[in-house]
Amino acid sequence: MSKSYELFIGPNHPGIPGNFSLKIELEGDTVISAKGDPGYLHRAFEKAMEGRYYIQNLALIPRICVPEPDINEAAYAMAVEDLMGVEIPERAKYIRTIVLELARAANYTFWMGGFAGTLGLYTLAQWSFGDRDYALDLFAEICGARVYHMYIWPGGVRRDLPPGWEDKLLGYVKYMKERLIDYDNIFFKNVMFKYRTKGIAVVTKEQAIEWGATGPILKAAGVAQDVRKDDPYAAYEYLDFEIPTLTDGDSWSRAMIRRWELENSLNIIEQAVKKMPKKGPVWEKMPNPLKWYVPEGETYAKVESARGEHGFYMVSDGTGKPYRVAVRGASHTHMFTIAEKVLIGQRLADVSHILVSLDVCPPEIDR
Amino acid sequence: MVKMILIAIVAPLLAFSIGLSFMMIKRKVVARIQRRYGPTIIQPIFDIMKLLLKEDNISHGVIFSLGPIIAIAGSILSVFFIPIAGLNMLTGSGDLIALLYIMAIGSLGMALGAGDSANPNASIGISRALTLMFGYDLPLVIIVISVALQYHTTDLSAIVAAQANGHWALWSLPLSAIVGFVVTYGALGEHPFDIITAPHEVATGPMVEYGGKHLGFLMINHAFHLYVEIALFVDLFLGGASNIFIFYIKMFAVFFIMMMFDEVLPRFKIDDAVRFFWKWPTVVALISLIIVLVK
Amino acid sequence: MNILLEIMLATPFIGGLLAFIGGKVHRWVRYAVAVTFSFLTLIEALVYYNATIKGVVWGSLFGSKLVLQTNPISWLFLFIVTAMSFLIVIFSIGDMEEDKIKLDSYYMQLLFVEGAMVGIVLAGDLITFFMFWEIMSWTSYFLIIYGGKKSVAAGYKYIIMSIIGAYSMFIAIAMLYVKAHSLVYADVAATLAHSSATFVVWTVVLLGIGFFVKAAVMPLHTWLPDAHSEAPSPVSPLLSGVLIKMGAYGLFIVLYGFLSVQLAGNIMPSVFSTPILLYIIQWLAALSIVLATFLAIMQEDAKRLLAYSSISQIGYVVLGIATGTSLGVAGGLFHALNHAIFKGLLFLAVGAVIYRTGTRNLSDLGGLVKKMPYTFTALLLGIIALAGVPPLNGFVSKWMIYEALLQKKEVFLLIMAFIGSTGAFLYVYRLIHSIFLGQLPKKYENVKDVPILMQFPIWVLAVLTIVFGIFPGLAMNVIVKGMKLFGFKPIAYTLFGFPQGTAMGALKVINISAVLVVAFVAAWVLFLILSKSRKVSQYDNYAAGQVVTPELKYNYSFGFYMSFGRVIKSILKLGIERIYNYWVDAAKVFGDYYMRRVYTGNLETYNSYIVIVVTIAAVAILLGGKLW
Amino acid sequence: MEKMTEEQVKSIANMLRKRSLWMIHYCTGCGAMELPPTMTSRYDMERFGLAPYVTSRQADILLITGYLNVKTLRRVITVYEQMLDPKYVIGFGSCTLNGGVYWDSYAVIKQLDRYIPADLYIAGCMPRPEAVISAFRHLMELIDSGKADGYKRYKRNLAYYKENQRKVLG
Amino acid sequence: MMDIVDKIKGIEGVKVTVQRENRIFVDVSEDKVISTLYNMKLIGFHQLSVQNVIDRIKDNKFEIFYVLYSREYKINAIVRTWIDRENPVIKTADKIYPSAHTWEREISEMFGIKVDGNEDSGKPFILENWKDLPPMRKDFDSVKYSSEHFVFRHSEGENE
Repeated sequence: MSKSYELFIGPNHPGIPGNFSLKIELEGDTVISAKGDPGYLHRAFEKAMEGRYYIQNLALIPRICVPEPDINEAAYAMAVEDLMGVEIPERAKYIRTIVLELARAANYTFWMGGFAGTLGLYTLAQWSFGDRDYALDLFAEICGARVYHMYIWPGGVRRDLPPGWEDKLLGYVKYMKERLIDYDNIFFKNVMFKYRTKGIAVVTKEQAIEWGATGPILKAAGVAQDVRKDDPYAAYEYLDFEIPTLTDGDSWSRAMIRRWELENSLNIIEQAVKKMPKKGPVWEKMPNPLKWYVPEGETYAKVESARGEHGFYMVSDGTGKPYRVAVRGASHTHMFTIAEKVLIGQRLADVSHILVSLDVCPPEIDR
Repeated sequence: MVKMILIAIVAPLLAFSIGLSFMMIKRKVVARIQRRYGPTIIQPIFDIMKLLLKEDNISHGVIFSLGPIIAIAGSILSVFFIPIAGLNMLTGSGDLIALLYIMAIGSLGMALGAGDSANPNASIGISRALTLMFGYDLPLVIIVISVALQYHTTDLSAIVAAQANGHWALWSLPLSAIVGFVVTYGALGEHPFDIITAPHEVATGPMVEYGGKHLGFLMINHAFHLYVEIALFVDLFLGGASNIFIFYIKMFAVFFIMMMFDEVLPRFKIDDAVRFFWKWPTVVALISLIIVLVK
Repeated sequence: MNILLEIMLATPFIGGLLAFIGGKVHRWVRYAVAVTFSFLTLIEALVYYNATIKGVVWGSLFGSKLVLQTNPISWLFLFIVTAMSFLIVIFSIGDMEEDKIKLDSYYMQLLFVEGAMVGIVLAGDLITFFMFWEIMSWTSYFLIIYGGKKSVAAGYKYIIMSIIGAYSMFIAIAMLYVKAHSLVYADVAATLAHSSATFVVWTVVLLGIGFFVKAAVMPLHTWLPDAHSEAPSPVSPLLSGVLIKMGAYGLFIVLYGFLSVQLAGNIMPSVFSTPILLYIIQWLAALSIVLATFLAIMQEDAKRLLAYSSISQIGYVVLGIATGTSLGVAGGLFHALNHAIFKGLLFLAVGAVIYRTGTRNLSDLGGLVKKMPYTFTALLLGIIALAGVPPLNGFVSKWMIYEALLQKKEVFLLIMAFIGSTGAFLYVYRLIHSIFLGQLPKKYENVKDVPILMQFPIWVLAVLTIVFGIFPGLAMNVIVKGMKLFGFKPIAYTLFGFPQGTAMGALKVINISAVLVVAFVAAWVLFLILSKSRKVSQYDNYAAGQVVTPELKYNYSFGFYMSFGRVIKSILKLGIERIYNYWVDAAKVFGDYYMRRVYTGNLETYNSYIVIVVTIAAVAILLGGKLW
Repeated sequence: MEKMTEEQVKSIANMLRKRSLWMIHYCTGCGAMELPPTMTSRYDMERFGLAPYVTSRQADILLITGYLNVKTLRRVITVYEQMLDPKYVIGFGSCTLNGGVYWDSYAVIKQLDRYIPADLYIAGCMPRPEAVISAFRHLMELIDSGKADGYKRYKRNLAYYKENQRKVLG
Repeated sequence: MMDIVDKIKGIEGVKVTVQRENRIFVDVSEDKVISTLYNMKLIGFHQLSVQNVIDRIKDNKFEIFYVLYSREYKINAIVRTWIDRENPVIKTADKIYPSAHTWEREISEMFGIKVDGNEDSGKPFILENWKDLPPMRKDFDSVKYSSEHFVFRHSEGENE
């Protein structure tokens, strides 16, 4: 007697965030096992990077993670700087902070829409995707591209901010803060939202630590771990911000953490713009690209992405090409160690919003 | 006789065009709520025509193809039992109680067709649809009984006639009217009750394997369905109408209010939806029923 | 003509004995005899269409005459009994295979049950009634235990409950005998009319318990789900379609043959202008409807699902009969006929599926529509009728019951009746979906439709669902005429429905079906004009981009309404069954020794028991009369 | 005369088709990132009658949003073959044209139109929403003039495509 | 910082190098790696950030590294070990760090390293129908593979 049946969530399914497949086995409407099936976005980044010069890899790395590419650039730049022993200029640090936070804010805005979409509220999805576009406009102004910026380089940033950009940025921050009130009214204060997400897919503090969760999952479980605080990079050590935490560890807490992180990012941008030195170099000069040899060594550089700790393990053998680059994406752990366990016992109706609340980003897993 | 045949042809067309106009307006209004420009107003016509004109169609079996046909036949049948603007086409052949079951023919056909598509997504969708129907049927039945007792008849045209000159059931049975409004949401599968087709959960549920002309038929059926549900509400609580324009205006008013709530609510889980229907709408409807009984 | 009544009563018994003897010669002799005699009984029954015959005395016992009679109401049930039995005998030939089960006395039992039920319906006094009632109980018990090991346990439950019911009836009959010294219906009625309210209530309640056990009205239903599901495929429709109707028939006789609404109204208070006794019966029926519906929704076994559905549907019959108004009682009686038709159809169709696949587990089946299209179509008609969707027969009778309740303003009962009907959508769809729709399991790829011998009865019943759906007047002819004899005001009806004034609204099923057909044809023509569709296999299916293979478990069937189950969890936990099971277990321990000896599984010995039991019953009546 | 009317019917059908193009909801690559903005309030492609739809049976356009690795290609072909005629394929981004930055990757195919027929390519990495919309407009023109016949080509040259697919998928 | 280094030095058979503030390399031999990881977790390194492999083809070795993190001390410790390139086998660490399970699946697929105790090792994970050398090994030539298996677009109108 076959009690269970199997369903594929993805790759061609709206309930999956990206090109990824989740095979779930259900009994009635309850999930009894979930197996992730990655590899639909596998492009062999790590292999490709071994075959390219450091300068060429700049074009490759943002494509590792699509919704928030700047973290890759930052981690890559930091790893190279670490190996070469380069200290970047003060202004570049602030610009990096601003860019990273802007990307984070854009990512959370995007996430919000996706999350509301899985719960059936398409209005917020429409609003927030539209609002995210204004952040992309700002990126387009500093580097010419909306999605893949290639702006943060080893040694600083590619070029100085265009004149008047800070004002536009502050305008965006102000606009987003106003919009956040609308978002709250339609979604975060919505009774139905609480009804659907409270107590769903709980990751307790102990579980989160044991399973190696980072980012919003850990914060929602009550642990204030954040690379920006613990191991400050860019200009975070000069800035004043708090790490929000909640204790429930359920889907609702994770959503609220992200909503507060969005507000946090906007505040950090405001501060950074205020504190940033108005003049100064933004790029420590690097060698000629073809003679750009990085000293032999191994290092691990990490940044805080919207999903958690994002790191590059870089090995150099003293030539112009990296010997080995290993990428650590937060989703890797979140999907296979956490989501597969958390989904068991949940309802089919909740599967897609749990996946989005854990913020699984497939390109980061597949690379 | 000629008049009968004429009515028999005109009534479904009229119902279809009213339903279609609601579909058109809805897409535009929803777009505006979502801060978008929205499609051209006649976009649903393009969609339906395109689907009907697909060169290739697939079928999983006879029942799969019959599903949408039975759905449309059932919907057309129920159109005849709803008096519109003084036309009482077949209201003498079946009353309100019969209508409740006639309206189920289409759902049953749809359910059979979707079941034959051999896809668990479709099966889950149907399971949800039937469960939801069970959910909203309880308050629906109670308000139907209250209206029938209020006017001492189950004949819809008599109910409409009794509400002439502004003596709407909305005024005499306000609580039932509110419940009826909520139930209409459930019956139409609007947010927050769009559990049946929820794309993120079951990939459009029953429609998962339907494409081409089958899907076109389902869209046509949706137009009829919109019409039937809202027209029933108007006939029960807003006193029907003496001519088609007033009838349309009343229907539009109901639909417009529905759209306003539609786009700001996430959807229920199916068992929560049933619990919801069996809690407040049922209690309120019962209070209204007891008031009628005592009166 | 009068002698025919006795011949008709004897026909099935004779047929049964002949079938038993003939079976020793050759099995085809057995089949021929069984078919011939059941057909003869049917023909004899048809002779009495709308006839009224009073008081054919065929013997006497303890100074009370033993009387046979018939009237249109009896005829209605006679028709149900004989027609269904005939069809079931035919189905049995196809279904019951010699090599699987010993069939020595199967047909004898079958025809004995038929004979017993004919006797019940034709009985004109309570002794005859009770005698045949007991024969029915015991012979049907033997039929149930044909279904294998599990069915023996189900049989225990059934027979224990039946004995309880029989004792209760027996006490009531004894009381009446002491009071009236004659148990002919007319005398009983006359006695009750001059008795005290307490006596009347006690009599009715005690008789009612016996009928309620048979009719499986909650809370006396617990034997039914086991017995109906474990019985062999052809026996289930007999039990569900016909046997439980005997309870309804008995109830009708007691309530309107012995009592009447006026009389009951005189001796007891009324609620919603209904005598309180009837009102309580209505509530029990309504509870049966709702709870059994909930339970049916949660079943994973096709026959159990149908068994619970039977409890729910018999609830409508009892609810209708207990309304006390012409429309309601007519609706209840009509529903008895309709239920026999569609439930018989459903059980036979499911039996056909079991015959081909060997399982009745819903989650093991699926996709059989491509393999068994005829059975599918018949079952589809059956579920539409059961769900009460126009234009099939279940709709009309339910409609009458609703309207009757609405007229009496019994709104809470009406709501419960409605809920049961909507819930029926859930379980009937579950039934058809899990068996015929969805993915076809690989092991059933070579399944064929059942042989003609099994399809014939199914299709006769399928046609009847349409006939009585579109022409309810056919049944109304009998029912209204019969109800006049019991003092009901005749209701106005036409061949196609009910005109304005009978109920709170009008009904004309022919118009509904005609428009439906026209609309269907119109939609179909449009469908055919458009470009043709290409048939694809069930594995060429949307699976989020992945490929569906036969190994993939891609069929949603188990726990079809699991989410709904969460909503009604608290209701299901009420656990009437648990209390019963406790008592049944206790009884089992107590009677185990005895049972082992008696129910050896050897049918030859069983046959003698029937006679013994009848004798014991007779002696008991004698003793009871003296002791009283 | 009869042929004439048939052609007229076809042109009317094409006119209707181009006004209602449903795009399958399948994010095959990173180009899917620019689709949400295109779909939603800022660029709102529903203006042109384009809407995302869920399953392969319902949709008309298959958008290959960027690089296709071999594992995805298998699914894409399944999805493409499940879609109903007429169906259109748009190659989105340079990766579908020639592999883009993944020219040396062992996992990514280099030319989309060897495996399924593409009606249109959008160059760039990644193309901006404006480019996407303009591509859709262009596709509409192609449909109107009857030039978007990828699905016919696929049927005509099925052996060619199947051979190529077999070589890669093994 | 230094007290934690001392603590780690207390584990049997480790060689500790401090690279810079908050980065420590802990080198152990192949057979000690699981016990070292266990002790590291006891010390407070609760999180495995990444586990992966470097193909040191010149030394004919695979270098396996585990990046650990301790929130308490805010230190990243990198445990490294070396195994032979021929018939490479490692022991699983997923009993100590559950997230190692997935990393090991990836390692076993991309480098062809067998992981003892991990039931998913050797099963296809990211790749499908892969018949060549494990692709992340240095001796696997990606350019050659892709030019053999895929057709590049050279000029216009080459289709059909």
